[in-house]
Order: sequence, then C-alpha cells, then structure tokens
Amino acid sequence: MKNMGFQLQNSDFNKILNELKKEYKIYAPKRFEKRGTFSDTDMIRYGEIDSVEEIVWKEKSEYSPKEIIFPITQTLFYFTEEEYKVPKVDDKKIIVFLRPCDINGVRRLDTIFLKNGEHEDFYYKRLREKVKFVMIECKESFENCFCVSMNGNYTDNYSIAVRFEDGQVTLDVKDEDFKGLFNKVGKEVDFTPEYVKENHVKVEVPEVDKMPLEIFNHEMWKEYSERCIACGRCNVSCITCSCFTTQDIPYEDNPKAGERRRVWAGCHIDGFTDMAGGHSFRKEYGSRMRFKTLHKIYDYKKRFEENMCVGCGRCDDRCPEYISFSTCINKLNKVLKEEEKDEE
Amino acid sequence: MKNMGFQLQNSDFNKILNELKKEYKIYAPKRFEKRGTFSDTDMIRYGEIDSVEEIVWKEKSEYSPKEIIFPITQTLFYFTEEEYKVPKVDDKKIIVFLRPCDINGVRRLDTIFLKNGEHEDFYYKRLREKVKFVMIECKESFENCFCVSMNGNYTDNYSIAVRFEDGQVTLDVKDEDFKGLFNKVGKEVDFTPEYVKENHVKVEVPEVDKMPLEIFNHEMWKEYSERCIACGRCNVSCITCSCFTTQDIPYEDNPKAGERRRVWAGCHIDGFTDMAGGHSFRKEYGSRMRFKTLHKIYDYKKRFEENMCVGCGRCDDRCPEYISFSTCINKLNKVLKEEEKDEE
Amino acid sequence: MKNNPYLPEKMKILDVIPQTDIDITYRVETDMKPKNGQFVQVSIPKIGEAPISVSDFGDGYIEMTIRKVGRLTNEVYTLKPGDSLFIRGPYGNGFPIEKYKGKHLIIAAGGTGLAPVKSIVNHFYRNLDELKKFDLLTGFKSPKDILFKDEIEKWSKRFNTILTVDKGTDDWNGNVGLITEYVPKVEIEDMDNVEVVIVGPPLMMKFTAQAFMQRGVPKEKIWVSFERKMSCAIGKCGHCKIDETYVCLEGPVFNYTKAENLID
Amino acid sequence: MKNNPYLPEKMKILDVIPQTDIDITYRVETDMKPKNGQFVQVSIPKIGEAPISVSDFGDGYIEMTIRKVGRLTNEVYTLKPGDSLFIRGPYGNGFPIEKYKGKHLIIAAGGTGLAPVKSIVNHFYRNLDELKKFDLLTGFKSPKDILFKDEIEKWSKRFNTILTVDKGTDDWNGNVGLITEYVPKVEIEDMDNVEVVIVGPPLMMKFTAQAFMQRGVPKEKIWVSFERKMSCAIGKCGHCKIDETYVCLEGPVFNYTKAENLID
Amino acid sequence: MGLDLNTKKVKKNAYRITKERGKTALRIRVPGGHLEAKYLPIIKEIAEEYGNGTIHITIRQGFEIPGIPFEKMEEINRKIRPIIEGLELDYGVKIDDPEGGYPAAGTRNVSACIGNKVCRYANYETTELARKIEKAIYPNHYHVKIALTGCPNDCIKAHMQDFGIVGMADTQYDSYRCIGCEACVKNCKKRATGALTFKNGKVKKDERRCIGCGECVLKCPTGAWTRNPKKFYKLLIMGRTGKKNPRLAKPFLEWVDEDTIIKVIKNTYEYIDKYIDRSLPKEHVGYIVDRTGFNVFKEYALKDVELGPKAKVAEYIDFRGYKYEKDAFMKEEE
Amino acid sequence: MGLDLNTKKVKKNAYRITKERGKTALRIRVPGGHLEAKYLPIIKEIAEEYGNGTIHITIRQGFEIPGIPFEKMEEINRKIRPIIEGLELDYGVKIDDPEGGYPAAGTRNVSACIGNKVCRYANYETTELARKIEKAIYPNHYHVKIALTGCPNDCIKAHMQDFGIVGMADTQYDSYRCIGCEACVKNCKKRATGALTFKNGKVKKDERRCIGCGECVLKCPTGAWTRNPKKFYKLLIMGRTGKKNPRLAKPFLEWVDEDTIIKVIKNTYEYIDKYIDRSLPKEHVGYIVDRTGFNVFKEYALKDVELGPKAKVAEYIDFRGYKYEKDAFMKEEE
Repeated sequence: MKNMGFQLQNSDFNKILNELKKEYKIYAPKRFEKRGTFSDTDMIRYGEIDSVEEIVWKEKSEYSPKEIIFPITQTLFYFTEEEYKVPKVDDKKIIVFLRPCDINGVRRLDTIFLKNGEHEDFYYKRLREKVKFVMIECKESFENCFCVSMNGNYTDNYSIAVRFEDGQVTLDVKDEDFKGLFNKVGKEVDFTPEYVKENHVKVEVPEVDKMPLEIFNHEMWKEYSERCIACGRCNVSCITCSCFTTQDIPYEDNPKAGERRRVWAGCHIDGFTDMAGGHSFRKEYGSRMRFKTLHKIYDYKKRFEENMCVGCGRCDDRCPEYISFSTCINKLNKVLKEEEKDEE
Repeated sequence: MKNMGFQLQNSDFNKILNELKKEYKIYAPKRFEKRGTFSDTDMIRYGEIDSVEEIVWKEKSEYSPKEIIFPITQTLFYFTEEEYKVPKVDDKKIIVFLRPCDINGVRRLDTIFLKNGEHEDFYYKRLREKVKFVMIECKESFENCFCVSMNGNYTDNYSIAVRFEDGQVTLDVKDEDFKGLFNKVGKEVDFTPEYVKENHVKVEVPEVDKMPLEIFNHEMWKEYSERCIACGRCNVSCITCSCFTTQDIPYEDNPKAGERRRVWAGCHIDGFTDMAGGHSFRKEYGSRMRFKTLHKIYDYKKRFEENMCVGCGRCDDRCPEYISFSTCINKLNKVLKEEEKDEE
Repeated sequence: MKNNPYLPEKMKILDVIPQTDIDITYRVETDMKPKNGQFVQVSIPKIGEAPISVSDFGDGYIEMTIRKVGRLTNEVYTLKPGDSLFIRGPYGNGFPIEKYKGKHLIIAAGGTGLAPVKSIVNHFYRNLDELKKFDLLTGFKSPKDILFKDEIEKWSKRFNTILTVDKGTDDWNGNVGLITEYVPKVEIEDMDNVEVVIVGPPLMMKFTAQAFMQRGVPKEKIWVSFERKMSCAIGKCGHCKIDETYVCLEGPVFNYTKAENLID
Repeated sequence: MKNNPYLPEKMKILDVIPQTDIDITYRVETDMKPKNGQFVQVSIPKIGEAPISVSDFGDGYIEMTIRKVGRLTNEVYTLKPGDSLFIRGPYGNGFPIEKYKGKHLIIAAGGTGLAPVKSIVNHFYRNLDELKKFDLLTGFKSPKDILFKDEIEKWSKRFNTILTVDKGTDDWNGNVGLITEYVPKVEIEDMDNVEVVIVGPPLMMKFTAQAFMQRGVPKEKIWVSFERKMSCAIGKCGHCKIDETYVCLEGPVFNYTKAENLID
Repeated sequence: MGLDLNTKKVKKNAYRITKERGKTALRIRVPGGHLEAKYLPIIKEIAEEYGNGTIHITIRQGFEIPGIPFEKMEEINRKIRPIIEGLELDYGVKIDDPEGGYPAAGTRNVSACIGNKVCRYANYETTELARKIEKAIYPNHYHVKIALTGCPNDCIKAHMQDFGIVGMADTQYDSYRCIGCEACVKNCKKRATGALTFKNGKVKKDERRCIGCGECVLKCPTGAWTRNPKKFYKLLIMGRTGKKNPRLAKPFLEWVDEDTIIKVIKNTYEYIDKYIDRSLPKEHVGYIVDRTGFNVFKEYALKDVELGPKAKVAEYIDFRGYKYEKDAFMKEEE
Repeated sequence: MGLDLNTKKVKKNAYRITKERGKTALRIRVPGGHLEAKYLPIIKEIAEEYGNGTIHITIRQGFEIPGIPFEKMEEINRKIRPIIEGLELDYGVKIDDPEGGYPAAGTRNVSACIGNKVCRYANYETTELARKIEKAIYPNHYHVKIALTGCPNDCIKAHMQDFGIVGMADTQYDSYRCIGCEACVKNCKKRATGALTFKNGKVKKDERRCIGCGECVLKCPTGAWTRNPKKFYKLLIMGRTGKKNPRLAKPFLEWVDEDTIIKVIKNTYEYIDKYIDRSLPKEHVGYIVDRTGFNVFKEYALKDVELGPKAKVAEYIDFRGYKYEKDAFMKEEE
C-alpha cells in the first residue's frame, strides 16, 4: 500500500518552520558547541530551533526530550509572604522532533504523571497537552541502542514523520493541522517511515511473574556497588525516569518572597531516599542499580503492562563508569534462568 | 743484532718487585677505582705498586709521572717561629714504570729544573737523582697521541724496558744493578723493545726562526678565548709543564709554626700572572692558549734546541672542552704558511 | 487550578501541645476527614513540605505530632496558635479498622510510631466494646522521649497498656526493654481472631512482627505502616516507591504479607 | 743545603722610613752587593715571599721601598727596626750603568718605578760628572703618592728634576700631567749620546718610550725594567717567562729593542 | 687530526657533552610531547646504528640517544630531517637548514601533558598550544623552560618551570539545569578549593576561590555546568629546582588568553636579552628576575599586551621556595 | 552486548578512561626512563594498528598510546609481553601473567633523569636504582610517585614527587693534590651553596653546607677532589602539585644508602595501607602524611632501617608550598 508523503528542500522546510513558529515552539536535538562534559566536546541536547540545519539527526542526543514537558527545574508556585500563585505557561503550542523510542518513552511519562494514582499531575498535563510529535525516522541503530528488544523502535503516534537527508526532508504528515502547509511547496512522494529492525545490542528481558526474593540480595548487584559512582547520569538522560524532588526557597534578594519548585531527582543519586531524621534506604550503590533495573524492566510492567525502559541506550552512552544497563538486563536474565534451573 | 732479554711469569716478576721494594719505591700507572672525574669512572694515575697486576698498561694514565719527581705539593721548609728547616726525603731510591714519551718528557723537566739559569733546583734534583726508569714498551698509539711527530716516541734512556702481556713480562735490562735479579728466574729471550711508528694524530710543527708578531694577535687565538675555560687540565696532565707557585702558610693548629711549600701552577689558570697590586697579563684565555702553544713548540726550543712538547696527548685526553692541542699546532702551522705566502 | 493537586490549603493552628523536648502536637482547623493512619503533606512556604501522619482528628480539626528533625520541622517549632500551616491531603490508605472490630486488637508502637496509630487507640478507647480485647504495647528510647504521656496514663486505665523504655533512668520505675521482649507477655487467647498493628522504625517493625509470628500470629493478621521520603504524595515523584508499590498510594499501611516482600 | 737556592737569609731591619701612606723604605743589614736595578726575594715566614727591587744599597745594607698592596706587604708594614726580613738574592741583570757614563742620561720613573732606579739616580747624584747631562722625570698619581720627597728635593738642586702628578690638589703648586707630556720639555742636544731609562707601570713605559722615540731617540737607547709575578726568581717557576725570555734571568732590565717584542 | 670540537656549538646543535670521551647523545625535541609513531623507526635506527642501541626518554618528553661518536653528528643531522620537518617546520618553526640538526638547545623542549586529546580533566589541547609557542620562541639559545598542563592538577609539573601554562575553565552555571545533586559542590570541596557552596537548592560559585579546574563540569550529570568555549589560561612563572633555591612557580597571570601567553613569553626573551649576565650565557631567567626584581620583569613582560576583562595580574610575588642554607633542622644520627 | 567495563580494573591494567567514549589509551611503563630501541616497533605497531597512529611521551617517561578501542585491550596486552618481560620481569619485578598487561597503575612509573650513563653531573646510575625500586614496589595500587635524579640540579623534578631521590657525592679532598686554583671554591659559591672556602692555599669544606652535588670533583683539574666510591642519597618527600596545596618535596633523609632508600619506600606502603582513607582509594600519600602528622610517618618509614654513620634525618619538616587560598595579591584588571 502506498503512503503519500512530501519531499522538500531544506530551504522550503525552513520557511514552513518559520510559519509554524508563530503558533509553536519548536524543539529538536541541537548542538551546543564546546558545551560538552569534556573540553572541546559539544553537547547535543534539546533546544528551540530556527532551521532544519540546526537539527542534529546524525547523532543521538545526550539528553532526552523529556525536559520539554517535564522541565528540569519547574516552579510550582510563587510565594509572596503567605500567599501563593501558580505560574502561567507560554500560550504557544509545542512541536518536538524526536525518535520513536522517545515517543514511546513519553507514553511512560504520561502513565506516571497522568495515570498513577487518582491525581493527574497538573504541571505535566498542561505542557503535555500542547505537544505534537514530529517523529525523526530512525532506520539505523546507534551504539548502545536496544530499542528493538524493548519494543521502543516502533510507533505510529506522530503528527509528522520525517526522514532527513542532506539538503532535503521527506515527510509523512498524518496530522490534518499540518497537511495544508506542505501540499503547496512539497513534492508528493511515496513515503512510509522505516524503523530500526535490529540493534547491535540485544537484551532478553526476563519474563517472570514474580521477582524471586533472592534476586534482591543476589551478589550480581555487589559488582555495581564497586562500579557505580551514583552520579545519576543514567537517570537524567533517561527518557522515562520521571522522579523529582520539591524545593522551597526564599529569594536571597527578598526572603519574604520565594517559591516552591520541583527539580529532577534520580534513584542513583545520594539523598533520594533520605528522610528528615537521617534514615535512608539503598545506601549501597548496587541496590540502587537493582532498584532502577527492576523498575525499568519488571515492576513498572507489573503495574502498567509494558516495560518502562524503551531501549534508547542513553544510560549506557552517558555512564562515565561504562556500566552497561543492557548488559545488566542480560545478566539478570541469566541469573534468573540459573535460579530457575537450580530449582528444577 | 740480537738483544738478549728475559721473560718472566707475572708471579716471578712480582717476587722481584718485592725484592726491589726493600731498596726502591716503585711507581707505576695504576687504577683508582671510582675516583675518576665523573661518577663511576676510574682514575688512572701514578701510585706505588706491589704487583705487576696493579700496573695499568692497556690504558694511558690521566696524569703523567712527573709528580713523582715534582710533587704536586712540596714543602720547601718548615718554619718554627722564625727558624726554618728543610724536610728530608725518603732514603729509598725510586723506580718508575713509564712510557718513552714520558721519559723524554722528564728530560724537559731536567732542563728547566737543572739547566735554566745558574741555579739547580735543589728539591727536584734530590728526587730526580734517585729515579730509575722502567720503560713500558709502547708499540701502539692511544687516541690523541702524537709522539711520533714530536720525536717523543723513542728513547733508549731506561734501566729496564718491559713488554707487558697478559700473565707475563718480557724485559730488556740495561742497568747492571738489575741484571742479577733476572737471570736467575727469567727465561732468556731475544727482545728489543718496539716503538710507536705512526700515530693516528700527526702534527706538523712550524719551523720558524722567529715567530712573526702578527701571530701573537692572530685571530686564530680568539676561538680559544671562546672555547677554553682556563681549567688548567692541560697543564696539570702534561709531562712537561713544570710551573709552580710558592705558598707560605701558618698552621691552623699553631700559627707560630708553618711552612713554605710549592704547588703546581698552570699558565691557563687564573692568577698565574697576578701581581700584588692587581695587575695581571693574558686575561683572554686565547692568549693563554697562544702562550702555552708557543712555549711547547717554539720558544722552549729556541732556548733549549728541542721542542718541549713530547706528544703524549694528555692535554687532548683531558680537555673538557675538546680543545685539541695537536689540532692547534696544525692550525698554527697552516696560519704561518699562509702568512709566508702572503708575504711572497 | 482546582485540578492542581499540589496546592496546599492554609490552615490555622488551634493548639500547640508539647509532648517531649522535640515532639509537639499541633491541632489545626480543617474540615478534612482523614482515615486513621493517613497522612498529610505539611508545609511552610519557602521552607519546605513533608509528609506527616495525622495523629488524631475530630470535628473541624486534625492533629499532627511533629518531631523536630529537619529544616521544616525546626521552622514549624516556631509557630504558635493563630499561625498557619499549609497542608494538603489526606493521603494514603489508612488502617482497615472495620476489620479489627470484634477482634483482639494488639497495637505495638515504637517511638513516633505511636502518632499514626493514636487515632485508632483513641477510637477504641472511646469504643472499647467494638473489640474483643485490646492490648497496647508502646516503647520509647528513654523516659524523656515518651509521647502522649497523659493519654497513655488515661488509656492504661481502660485496657492493657504496656509502656516500656529501651533504657531507664534513676527515677524511672516502669518497664525497661525493647517492645519485642514484651510481646510474649501479651495474652492471646484466640489466634484466629487476633489483629496486630505494628508501627515504628523499620527494624522495630521487622523484629516485632517476627516476635508475634513466633507466637503463632499469622502474617495476614499483622499490619504495619511505612514511613518514606515523599515529595508529591500522589504517585508521581517516585521517592516512596518500593518495587511496584507506591507507599503514598498503596500505603503507608500494609498487611504484613505484602510488607515483608517490599524490599528497598 | 748550601746548594738550595730557595733558602733565604734572615736580615735585621736597620731602619724604617715612611714614604707615603702606603710606601715604606726598609733598610736591612746585609753584605749583599746588588747591581742597580736588581731585585731580591723578600719574605716573612708563613706569610709569603715576593720580588722587591733594591731601591738603594750601600756598605752593609740594602734598601727596599715596599708598597702595601698584598698580604705579604701588609705584614711587612708591622715590622719595626730590630725585626727581621728573610731575603734571598740579588736576582736579575740590573741596569748597564757603565754604558750610561759619559752620556746624556734621562730617567723617567712612574710611581713605584722610581724605586728600582733610585740607586742609579743616587749614584749619579754623587757622581754627576760621570754623565754629560742628567734629567729626571718622575710622576705620581697625586701629591700624596710622591715617593722619596726629600731626595727629589735634594736631587732637583743638582740636576733637572721634573716632578709631576697626574692629578693635583688645592695645595699643589707643582707640575700636573702625565710624564709623557713632559718628555718634550727635556732638552736633548745630542741624539746619539742619549740614554733613556724608563721604569713604571706597563702602559706608562710603553707610552713614554713612544714619546721619546717620537723625539728621535732610537730604541737602542731606551731601557726599561719589567715587573712580573715570580715565585722562584731563578728560572724554574715559569711565572715571569715572556716568550723565550725569563724576566728573572734575562731581566728585569731590557733594552727596548728586546722589550718591545716581549708580548705577554 | 685529534678530535677538536667547539663544545658550545655542539651543545647548541642539541648534542650533549657526555661523560664518555668522544661520545655524544642527541636530543630529539618533541614539542608538546606528542608525535606520530612513524618517527620511531628513525630514532631506533640512530640508536642502533650510531648509538648504543638504547634511548632515554627525557623528562621534558624528548628522546635522548646516547653513545653516538661525535663524528657522526652531521650524518645523523641529515637523518633526522623528517623529524625536524614533521615536528618543527610543519608547525611553522623557522629552521634554516633542515639537514643541519637542531639550531638551538637553550630553550628546552616545550613540554605538555597529554591534554584534552585524551584526558578528561584537561581544559585544552596542550600539544597544539605547545607547538604555537615553539613556533614563537624556537630556535633560541636562552635557557628557558616552558611546560603546559591541561588543568590545575598540573601533571606536567608546570610549577617547576620558568613558564607554566595551566588551562583554566571558565565554568558557567545554568541554574535551570541544576538538580541540586551537589556532586560539584562536594567534589570542589574535596578535590579543589571549595569555591562552590549550595544554597536554596542551587549552587553558588566564589569566583575568587575558583581555580578554573573545570571539575564541576565533569561532575555535573545534567550539563548545568558548562565551559565557556573561550579558552583561558593561568601563567605560572619562575619555578625551578637547582642547587641554590628550589621553588615553585607562582601565578603571574590568570584568566588570560592564548595570545597573551605567547606575547608575554616572547617579551620575556627581550627582557632576558637586555638583562642577562653575559658572563653566564646560560643564566636562567628566574635568576635574572631575582636580580632585576619582579616589577622590571613585569613591565617588560606585559609590553603591548592587551589583557582581557577577566584577566588578573599578580601585584607582587613571594616566591619563597627554600634555600640550601643547610641543616637548621637536620641532626646527625648518633 | 553493550560495552560494559569495570573502569577500575581497566585503570589498574594501565589503560585510561579517556575523553572519547569507547576509546582508551595504553600507558607503557619505562622504569628509569631508559629502554632498548628494539621495543619501539612494538609501540609503533600498537599505535598504528590499534590506536590513532600517534604516541604521547608521558611526563613520567612512559609512552601513552591513545585512540585504542577497549575491545583490543587483551590483544594488546599479549603484544606488549616483550616490553613487560624486558623492562619488568628481567629486572625481577613479579608479574604473574606477562600476557595480561600491567597489573597495577597506582604507583606511577618510577622516573629517572639520564643519570651517569651519560650526564657528567650525575652521581649514580639512576635507571639502575629505579629498576631496583620498581622491583621492590611494583605492582602496587597505591598512588605514589617516585623519581630519581642524579644530582641536586634535579632535572627530574624530584622536588615534585612523593619520593625524590637525589644522588649525593661524598666528596673527599686530598690536599696534597690540590694546586689552589680555587676552581672548586669559585664554582661552589657561584653554582651551589658556597660550602667551600679557601684558606692557607688549600680548600676547606663546610660539611653542613655541602649538598653533595659533586661539582668540586668535576671542576678539579688534579683529582684532589674525588668521590667516595660508596654511594649516598638524599630522600625528598611529599612534594606535589594538585588543586589544593602545591608544594616542594623536602629533605627527609640525607647521606643514606640505597638499601635505606628502598626500605623506607617499602615501609611507606605499609604506612599507607594502615592510614589511607579507604573512601579515597587513590588518596595521595602526601595527604595521608598531612593527616597523621610527620612523626607518625617518620616512625613507620624508619622501621627496621639501619642508618649509617653519615645519615641525617629531618627532625621536622615545614612543607610550606602554597594554598589555593586565592587572590590576596591578584587584582582584576580594569
């Protein structure tokens, strides 16, 4: 079956972007030169763009697009003396260029913020409702991607799908809001976005109804106590990690005013479980690895019927200690299979 | 013509040395381990020996044997309050193992100390009279030797000539005093000492009656002003350098007593021409090089009919700045020939 | 804004009742009708927000017993009647007290663990006939740490109340020793009709539950309440999650069959 | 020991005659009969030995005018009549004064250079008739450096004595200027019969000789005396050698034909 | 003819006067300490065919090939042409005769730590800047030691140089991206100077305490800390070992750019040329500064230098170090 | 499978975690800085076949080969077997698996100036002693830096090391051979400490001022000054750069022998093992000494050490150095 698409020169596409910017804030992975962790390295992360040339599509972004709908620092309300006021959001809608894995990841964020418990997250929801996805076609795997194993490789949940090539873009426009923009300037072509079919990295996610208690104290985690440095890069780069902490602060310039805000938190980072009074849980870094791993590939699924992890592999990309999460999943699977055998 | 000699095993020769030591102090070039200028290098210089094995005959000594008859530091007389007393010398006679060049060198010392001016040098003479030469046969040139050019390679002025080989010695005994010692233990052999016939280094000594005044200020010496560091190693290692300085000192332990002594001096060394009052000559090091050079190969000869330099090459061996005296002689010769040409 | 669950309500402090050197009970004015064992998010603007158990409630008020352990609670300590606290909630499931009616209820509370169960104790104090039997074991580190002294005194007159301290003082004439040591002293006649509520620090809950199980109390009859870090209390922030369980949503009260498998 | 030329003779100091702040003339008792211009090796045990010109001599004594310039001469300065000096010599050739007889003798002496020629001056002062004419040019740095003041005064009465100082002082009424400036003022009548003796620092001798040669005095008529470092004074130590010439043996007095080719 | 060498010329040609008579050792410069492996066979060949088969790695990151007869110098100079071309000429260093060996040895090989080619801590490409400096100052007979280090860890020991160049990161903080994990704060306190403090959930930097190590950037999981892409350097001066007064180099300039560094070094050569004690042609620049005083040096060094707005300059320098005034604290064992 | 590495193990195997993801850099130890040229082709091959074709000469005189994929580590470890054999095993270093690469990287390459193999100033064969020390202390994970320098000129910058070993010449004077040229006296005053004075035509040495450089021997034309053939050393301790308190190493022992040096260093490893802050496995020994105080260190270091009659020991050490308490003397340019 043929699927009608459009093909545009970058320059024409940029004109449409310009048009769209009147109504939308447009986010895509872009290059922040020499802003990488190491000197003379660049940072690829999401930012507002003005042209297609700014979009970095040949590399994987270091951070996911989650910060667009789940800002790193987000003011919940301003305090003036003892009153409070919830900040407004920008009137514009939002377009995000992102890959299938991240679109699938956003579904996990939706689940947590909108479907876990009786309350919807007010702040998440009001941003999320503005978002339309432009899916960046992702045919070939980057290093560390294991989306296929996690079913993160495919989605049809997009307004537009786009294939970037040097100098031109090819689009599949599903959203009626956008169709009118393209049929004037775009050449009509037959286009169905393709998807990654196989990654270099494959994981076998254990299929268990119940995680045996022995797994929690299994010595496989001890290794990570030695290796993990609790930096939290895996958490912050993950498209599905959604934890946060609230902070109340008085302004230095006028301590009578202040705000309550939330900032990202991460289960690997010290302080995540600290309670007033000093008690805390999972002091061993290995137990944090276990906590995260089981969350991503076991307990979230028990609750919501799909695994949390979408296999974007950013945790592996970013870990300064070369801890491979995909390897960890496979190790866990192997351990579980051996445990099973032992029981037989 | 056959020349009757003796051949002895080292052990037998040592017995004779032991016998001789009753009457003689026996000096030869010997090794002072790790006492060289640079760490972990040895020093080869003259010292009293007990056995033939101590004699270093495969290498050239760094210092000449002159210190045996012209000690580096020599007390002329002891003062007690305002009286003085000339020190005695050891009753023993002296045997020196040395090469032809050094024997020829000693003749130059004899000339200066005994024949220059109306006075004989008392202190030199009383040691010199005790000395008998054992000539170390020297068939092959060391680096820097240029004895053949200086006629320093040959002499028959010896009591004994000796050829060292590993384990045995072969001797030509001319001195009747010694003959009796050898004919009991030595095997009679035909032996005539050989001499170096050709050196790697050859010099052409300028043959001039009068050194042109231009030579004294010739720019060839300027180079040495840059290169020479006035350390005096050439002087002190030279077999023929005979200059000295007198020192009067009170003893630190009792300044009422003291001594007058002489110590070696060198025309390259600062202070050689310093007069009380501050005036001094030849401040430029190049002029010292000129002074020494002309003394060794020109003015001494004018006075005593043979060149002072015997071509032992120790000055070249020892110069830390790699100034080659033999090269200097050749340069001077070339300059003189060019000057001659210019005049034609 | 109605649908913004993060917005707290400003509530007036009606009463401030010191309990120990570091524990104070605040009574605030509210229409809130919490269940026993639920908690609220208490905050002071620009200082912070924290989950606090409702220690008691009644018409037009709730009470919270707050221990001075951090920046927020330090600040709370400066408040006087007439001042305000910002509160949202109640959150969590609370204890299934309907299930306890007609049974032999044993409550074991360690330290501040007494706060979340205080409303249950008071309920049954007032309605002692709803139970077959009622035993209260409560332990504190030392005599000066004892919470709700007057009420314990009051309670002990109506049902078996064992008060113990880990370490006595010269003028302490009461029980000394961990709660676990007093578990064997509770008389249990009908094992099938007993219900045990245990609240306190994690290790206290674990060992007390073991002590009751050793006596034959089945896991299903044991209930505990968990304390965890919480930022949202509504299942978003992730801090209180243990395995697939959100303490703020499915807790803080758990039957021990579930609780024993919740591994941090 | 008789043949040990290094042994000095202990000589008693007869007189100590201060000349300037730093020059003193010592008269010692000895039978030595030096020639004019010869020198002796003077020593103080444990202090040192140095060549000193004999500045005058007579029956049973010699005189040396010693400038305080070093360790030895500093020590000599402490000596008083009755003390001893250790002396060996005399050494060197001395001036050929027989040659000067019947000639017009001009002596040019700079500074301490007057000492080695003082005995010649005194000889001809006493025997002025041995000369056709006698001029003495003597120069010093400044008035306070003038040596043998009384004798110069005495000499100036018998023959032309030009005393000059390089730099005058307020109370100096005499000549000012280098000796070379006064060379033209000496009247030379018969160039063939003149003999010029020049003694002083090396540059003074060089320029004074040039000045006389410019006036037409042939080199052969000019005589100079060299001062050099010496340790032995007997041709062994090497310090005084210039080219093939040993100053201690063939000098210190040289005819200028030789002296001009002696290049240090 | 005897071996007659002008040792000064030999030394200027980067050959050493060694302990062993007649034998020399060639020193190969490797500006910035980095080279293509393709040059190794040349070094091996010289060592094995002319030397004693061994090489020494010099403390300034060159190669020293010992055991070479002096007679072979010219032949070897021709052999090292590719090295001189590849490591000097190609980077703009002016050497008239590339077959004549090294034209100077006074100014020592410009050393550099591995820099941000490899090292996570380095704030710049040390070898690249080393080569620019080499171009600016080589060949030169004055005895000057220059080394570059990527960060204040100072693995190169810039503190022992006449000029030590330390990379400084101008770290910039985006509080929006900060999640308050305090990784930067804790690390700064533990490993650096405690320039960072945590207040109101975010981080404050005390600019006067910050040494520009850039570790906050390294530790930051979210990219809240990044480096200003513009490069800054600290210039340490006049450190030394030696037999008189070993002492650390001290900061002369901070937060200056590459051009300033190069200009100041070039100016210093003019300063040396003016003030060196010519009786000591190898007088080290540090001793010259001791003689003239810091202010005379400073005036020369900053001639025609335009310092940027962030730049800081030392008002005076207390070098301290220690003098070999011996033994105040040493007792002999009994 | 994704790349899963135990970075601590990788680092202990002498491979670096570099800036570039997936790429490492191998560090080759060259104890004493000296090696046979025959090993260069191995280094070249690794650089060209596995790395990016370049090599860096480390400041501690090793080679660093960058751009190597982590996957190649085992393969490369097998390739460097000849180097590990030739430069480690052959000198008695115990390495269990010569095909497993380097077993530790904490204790850094023992560096050495070229020493008396070549240099006229050096008082001993630095590489030889470096290799003996290597044998005594390698492999070891504790972070210790050791360097050897032939003389107090300290070209190796021993003053920046945890242990700096300086060769000391016990110079001996034969007044008979002295001609009073004063070359030694003038040189000592000009270049060293003025330990020599001239009196009564001969030379006097102030033993307390003498730093054992041996220059008097070098300058003496007659061999009046010679070295005691017995070797002596000075041990400097706890110098460092770093981001907290750069400071010079200071003398701990003087006039001690080789055995003492080795024993003290070995003892120090035991000291580290006892006192290291185990939350900082790479805690530098200097900071440990800061914590425990000098006397605790001294007691450990000298355990079972027999000091010779000439030995001197520091009673206390004032390390000084400077702290990055910033800017008292720095003003911002306006």
